Amino acid sequence: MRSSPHIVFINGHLFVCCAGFFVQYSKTTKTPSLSRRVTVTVKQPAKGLNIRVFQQHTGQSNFSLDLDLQLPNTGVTALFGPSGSGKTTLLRCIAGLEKSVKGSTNHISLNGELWQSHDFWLASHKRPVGYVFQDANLFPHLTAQDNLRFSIQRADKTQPAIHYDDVVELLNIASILTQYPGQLSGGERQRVAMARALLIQPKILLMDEPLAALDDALKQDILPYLERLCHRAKIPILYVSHSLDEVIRLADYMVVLEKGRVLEEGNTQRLISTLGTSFARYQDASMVVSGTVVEQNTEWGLSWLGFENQTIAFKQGKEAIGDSVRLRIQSRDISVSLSKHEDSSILNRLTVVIDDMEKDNKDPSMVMVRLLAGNTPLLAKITALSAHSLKLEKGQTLVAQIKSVAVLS
Amino acid sequence: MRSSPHIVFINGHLFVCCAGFFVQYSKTTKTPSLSRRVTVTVKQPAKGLNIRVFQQHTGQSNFSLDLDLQLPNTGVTALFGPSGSGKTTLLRCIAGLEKSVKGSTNHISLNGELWQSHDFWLASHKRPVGYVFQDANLFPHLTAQDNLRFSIQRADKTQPAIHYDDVVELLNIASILTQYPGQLSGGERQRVAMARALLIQPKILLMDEPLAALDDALKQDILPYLERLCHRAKIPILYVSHSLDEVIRLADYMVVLEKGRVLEEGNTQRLISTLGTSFARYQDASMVVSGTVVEQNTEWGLSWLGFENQTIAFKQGKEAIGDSVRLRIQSRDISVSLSKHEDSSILNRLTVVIDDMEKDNKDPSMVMVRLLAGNTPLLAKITALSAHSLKLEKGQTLVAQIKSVAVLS
Amino acid sequence: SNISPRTLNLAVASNFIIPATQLVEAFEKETGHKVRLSYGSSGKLFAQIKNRAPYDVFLSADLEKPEALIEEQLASADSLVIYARGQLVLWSRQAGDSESLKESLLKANRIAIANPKLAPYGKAAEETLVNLSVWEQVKKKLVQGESIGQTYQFVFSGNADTGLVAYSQILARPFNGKIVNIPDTLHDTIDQGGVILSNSENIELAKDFMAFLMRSDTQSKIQQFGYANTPIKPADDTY
Amino acid sequence: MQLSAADIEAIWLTLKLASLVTVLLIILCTPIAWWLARTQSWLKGPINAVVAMPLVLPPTVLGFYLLLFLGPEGPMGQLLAYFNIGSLPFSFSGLVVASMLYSLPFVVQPLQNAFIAIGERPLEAAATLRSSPWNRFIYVVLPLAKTGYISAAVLGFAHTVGEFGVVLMIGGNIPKETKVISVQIYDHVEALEYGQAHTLSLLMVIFSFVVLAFLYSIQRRQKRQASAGGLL
Amino acid sequence: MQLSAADIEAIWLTLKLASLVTVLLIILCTPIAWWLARTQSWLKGPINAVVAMPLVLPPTVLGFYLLLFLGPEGPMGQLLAYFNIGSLPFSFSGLVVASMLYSLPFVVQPLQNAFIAIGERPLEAAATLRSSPWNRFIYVVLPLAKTGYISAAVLGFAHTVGEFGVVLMIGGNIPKETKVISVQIYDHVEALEYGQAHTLSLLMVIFSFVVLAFLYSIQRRQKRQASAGGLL
Ligand SMILES: Nc1ncnc2c1ncn2[C@@H]1O[C@H](COP(=O)(O)OP(=O)(O)OP(=O)(O)O)[C@@H](O)[C@H]1O
Ligand SMILES: Nc1ncnc2c1ncn2[C@@H]1O[C@H](COP(=O)(O)OP(=O)(O)OP(=O)(O)O)[C@@H](O)[C@H]1O
Ligand code: MOO
Ligand SMILES: [Mg+2]
Ligand SMILES: [Mg+2]
Repeated sequence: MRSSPHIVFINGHLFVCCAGFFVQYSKTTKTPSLSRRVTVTVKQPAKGLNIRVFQQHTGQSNFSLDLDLQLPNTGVTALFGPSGSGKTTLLRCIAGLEKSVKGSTNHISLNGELWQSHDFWLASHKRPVGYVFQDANLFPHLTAQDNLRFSIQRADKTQPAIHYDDVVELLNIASILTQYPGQLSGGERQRVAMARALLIQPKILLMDEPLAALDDALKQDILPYLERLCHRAKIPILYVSHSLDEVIRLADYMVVLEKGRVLEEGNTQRLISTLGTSFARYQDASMVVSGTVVEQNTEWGLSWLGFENQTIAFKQGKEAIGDSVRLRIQSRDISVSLSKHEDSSILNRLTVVIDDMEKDNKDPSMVMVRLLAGNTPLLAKITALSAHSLKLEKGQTLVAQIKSVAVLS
Repeated sequence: MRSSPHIVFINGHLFVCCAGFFVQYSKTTKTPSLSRRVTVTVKQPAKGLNIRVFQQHTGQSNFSLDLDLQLPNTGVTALFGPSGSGKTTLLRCIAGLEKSVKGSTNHISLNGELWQSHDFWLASHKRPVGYVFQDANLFPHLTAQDNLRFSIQRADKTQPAIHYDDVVELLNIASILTQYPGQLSGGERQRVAMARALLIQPKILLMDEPLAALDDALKQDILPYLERLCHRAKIPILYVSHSLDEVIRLADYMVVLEKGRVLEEGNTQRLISTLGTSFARYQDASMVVSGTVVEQNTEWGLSWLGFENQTIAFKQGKEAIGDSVRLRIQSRDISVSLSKHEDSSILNRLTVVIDDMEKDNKDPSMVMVRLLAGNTPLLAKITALSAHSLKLEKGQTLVAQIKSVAVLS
Repeated sequence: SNISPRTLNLAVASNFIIPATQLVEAFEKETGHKVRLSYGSSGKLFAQIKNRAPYDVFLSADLEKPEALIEEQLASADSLVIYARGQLVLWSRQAGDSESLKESLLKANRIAIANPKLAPYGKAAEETLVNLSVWEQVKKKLVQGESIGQTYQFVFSGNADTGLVAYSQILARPFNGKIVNIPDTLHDTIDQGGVILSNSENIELAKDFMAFLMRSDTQSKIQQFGYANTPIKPADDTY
Repeated sequence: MQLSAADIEAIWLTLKLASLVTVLLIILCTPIAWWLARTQSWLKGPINAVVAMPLVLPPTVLGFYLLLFLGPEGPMGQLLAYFNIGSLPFSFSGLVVASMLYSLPFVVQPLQNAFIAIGERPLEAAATLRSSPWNRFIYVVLPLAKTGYISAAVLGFAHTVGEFGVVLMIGGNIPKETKVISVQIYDHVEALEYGQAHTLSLLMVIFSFVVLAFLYSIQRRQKRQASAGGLL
Repeated sequence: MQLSAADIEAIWLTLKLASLVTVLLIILCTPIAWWLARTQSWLKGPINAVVAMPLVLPPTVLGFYLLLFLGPEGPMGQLLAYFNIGSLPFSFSGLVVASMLYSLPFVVQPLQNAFIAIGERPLEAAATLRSSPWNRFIYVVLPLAKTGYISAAVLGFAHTVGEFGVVLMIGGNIPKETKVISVQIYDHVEALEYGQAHTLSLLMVIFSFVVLAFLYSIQRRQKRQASAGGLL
């Protein structure tokens, strides 16, 4: 893969957040990238979250977690993988809730601060994590309010970046604060748990499917807040999710686990855009286009993103002209045509070149077409029949019609 | 609303399932329908699940559940609503897990069999329900296997429609059967809980967000099975879900709760297609097109559905020519153009007439356009700018371009 | 006396509780000193004394235990006195007037005695039954109290219709039924011995108390509580 | 170490008494503890206190009152006589009744706490799986309350073995009938037969240790499962 | 109902003893019970059995051995003498030690079961909220084990109040020092002063009833919350 501008840009974006080099080591994809590649040894913990664990549960289970990860120290890192793949176990290791297996050369450090090595163990309560448990795990003897108070009283007062009122309002829990956990609904419990984890003012947030019990509307409210919060507070988030949509939306970096091993790992965009990765099984591959806002029209509620001499219209938000914006475009939303059709309701018609085409193994009726708009890659999922009848081939110039677009940040 | 053919068709479909009249009473939408409308009184329990409950929790909470529902006795009925709206409480009432509030005229019956009235109470264990709890709620002292065995030993042997091996295979739990619940991951627990509820051979299945903890791929496997299972066993399912997608996919009938009251209720299609309903807040409105398979092409992996003299291509499945099929088409997947473009990758181009247009209150950049392909309504979500520049207006004939299509059954 | 008041610690066998409290009151009035009374079964008190319980004087229910203490040099030999001699009676709750002792015993449904192993009254009761040649007949009807106090309770509560109890007990409370005196000839005397303990820090006061105890006016008071005449000193040949 | 025939009789009697009392108490206390664990009634506090009452009186005194209560002139004694049931004092049955009364709180308490700890959730799951209240109790409550039952059995058994004041009073120290080992040891001590007392005590301690260590090893195995399979 | 000065002294002494013993036992048994609840060590079974040992010996006999052990010729007595610590038998301190030993199992058991019932989950939540092990114990374990603590306190208190054999043996029935109310009642009964015995017994029963009913009403309030706020 070339060191194409969009990657530069994404990394550039990451550089800004990190205020330092983003150390990245991808075992599986082996893609060189602009970021300084460091082969990390145990003795030399790098910036970000360094994890090397080997973990086995006692008892029947023949599951073992065995991985070596260097995760960015900013933004959201998604942990993705099927049920039982070890996501929760990994979070527990990081939080110091799983005991080390004897003789293992486990190593965990955050920003050079050692938490765990073969001869060192920082107790759970000394690790500055905020942990949202998969099952909320509120204190049953305390009301929701007192659960939060428990956290506030023990919070790191030196960096109070997260404010009580904000959190309560955002998570919409003001009316249930007097209730005991047993009197709360599943989603209410999860929201209180999230508030509790935030109010400890953590240096890293570990979230185990915090939104799974919430409805879409609430998710839509909470997700952007979480993003902003962590961005502002400069705390990285490790986010377990089953929803690829959520992952794409939230995560800059992602790790795919399967049976306790890392299946893929890397920048979310790059991972998802790589044809033939494990994501073939998930419907909605998508790509990110980065650029600056070049035009706005308040009457129609639209903004236009300019990138590589083309523009894409998207729903106007808070961005202003000149702002950098990232847009997510799902492969299912892109259709191609040989000519531009002015009489269609599809506003976005980009001139693109076919970079690659691949059949979907699982679904022979579809092909994934990799398009380049300048240097920006896009993925289009179209029927094999269309690809055939339009006689698509590599290098061909086409019009990509983009129906809808999601703004990422 | 006219008693348009598609409604007839859908109701027809329901008639087939019910082997009787589908009694339906919609408080909020007040849409007359072809189905016989019955104003149900307490003394006269109808076919299907009849519920009238008033329920208050003891203690601080000022939440109360107050509703009167007549639900179909076949197919999937979705309970939809924001966190804390009373979905779990309703399921618990049906299962007999919540005590009646004194003096209330509660009434619950299934297919004429009385479960609860002001002077009668059928104990929980005598109600033939299968209950999947929101938090799995496995017996902690039993292995996964023994949890299932607990259920099998108490199952209704007169209608053993659900087979152990099928369930275990489908839910992919064979490898974890020897483990205790405390040794299972969140998703594994939920799957065992589902198996347990199925193996009791229930007459109605109550499922409280059973798939929330599962990844997409697993959901894709489990959902169709559930559908088929319940269809075959002729047991109705009451299904709590936060995901509109899941609801649309699964549910024939849906009930939207808010703050313990029924906000909307009715046939899923009709509810969702009604412009301006509470679904404005949810992104993905969609419609169903029913018809028969008229053509198949195995080379391209496509089938064509014929309805009202038009065809729609969709991914080939197990259906054969002549089969009745329902397709779901999301509003975001439909674009409109003034003419047919043969050089586009979009295969489906239907001739339609604009029936109605409505601005989206929440998103002024978009309009929802209601199209009629013959008598079949479709929803297209397009930018207001496009609607303006194409000078769309009611009654106009257009081409609806449909990018992708999901097969429902 | 002008000496500052001191406290004398008395260890007293349970059966002597009633007289002890009254005697002590008199002694305190007379001397201006204080007396602290500790009760217990003789066996318990013995075990405690062996482990240096802070008692000055031990008033046992028998003679063996004081003698054993002397042997182990835990008590002074020359202080040994028999301060009281117990009297055994038959208490029958529903006996007719004319019945003899033997008849009453044979007619009884249940006979309460003190445990012969533990209490001297029990031992005396056993000897009586043997000497009356009814032992074999009544053996099955016996219930044993740990102390003479418990024996009394068995009869008092009506659970035993007959019992061999202390005469002092009969005098202490109003009672139902009939009392028959058991002649001394049917059993060994129930001699209750007292000693001054070696590790006493109040030897002088203890001696004063022993003298007081054996004074004839005190002794006659003791008799009023239901005890028999006692010799001033045990016979020298007891050891 | 020579045991007299009387000693052996006493041992045998003690085992019989303690086992019987433990079994009966477990059966009797289960509904009491269950009621106490679940009820919302205001009677709960008072009844809980009543259950603990036998504890606060010295055993011999309790025995005395029991004698009065069960005796031919006592209310219970007259009731029993009315129904022609043999009198309880000075009989093995009397010992059983008295021991049960005295050990009651030690059995009720652990059971009650165990029942409380189970909570409603597993019972609800069982109810939706066609498990009747009785069936739920057998297959869900009992296994989940295993730790509590073991505690209850241990405390009840041990306490009955060592119990003595009440037994002495109500039993009347009749060989083969009511002379249990605790009374036997007591007699040895009181009679200054310290050697025999030591022997018997040692035997009793060793025996009890073995019994209890066995009971606890069951509990330990159970605990491992419970912690692993802890309520979600 | 007239109470003698001696009765009042005994009552006072009993309250002092029972309260002190209960408090000390709760403190002492907390780490023991915690260890027993959490350890995986093979020592667990045996130590659990050892804790219950004081139960199986008749109280007087236990007192007798304590007397031997703590007495001037006993190992502990000699040790104490070596360090110039006053001897324990026949003193209030001795009573405290003996009562603690005898009531130990009644305090350890409920605590241990309560700790087991808490499980790991709330502790894990607290650990991720910067709560140190000690802090967790205070703010999470203690409140969650409240029911267990109340049971422990009730059993410990009541048992110490009624406890008698050990006290009589080790205490020596010395007024104001070791003559507690149970001994006093016993003395009244032995002295055939049944009227006084009845009065004192009644008083004791009423008083204990009030104390226990109060303790349980706390437990009841607590229970309501717990059941409502039960672990998810
Ligand atoms: N305490 C335990 N003892 C034994 N095996 C365990 C234990 N906890 C988890 N496991 C096993 O380890 C594996 C990984 O579990 P983990 O909870 O990390 O999965 P997960 O990725 O979080 O899954 P999910 O998405 O379903 O929550 C599972 O197969 C599970 O059965
Ligand atoms: N035991 C209880 N006591 C008091 N209030 C309760 C109790 N259980 C639930 N509630 C309240 O009742 C309301 C409805 O709860 P319910 O669990 O039915 O919601 P839900 O729709 O299932 O929500 P979710 O999607 O978050 O699971 C909530 O506001 C909750 O706080
Ligand atoms: O006071 Mo005694 O030694 O029981 O007769
Ligand atoms: Mg998990
Ligand atoms: Mg719910």
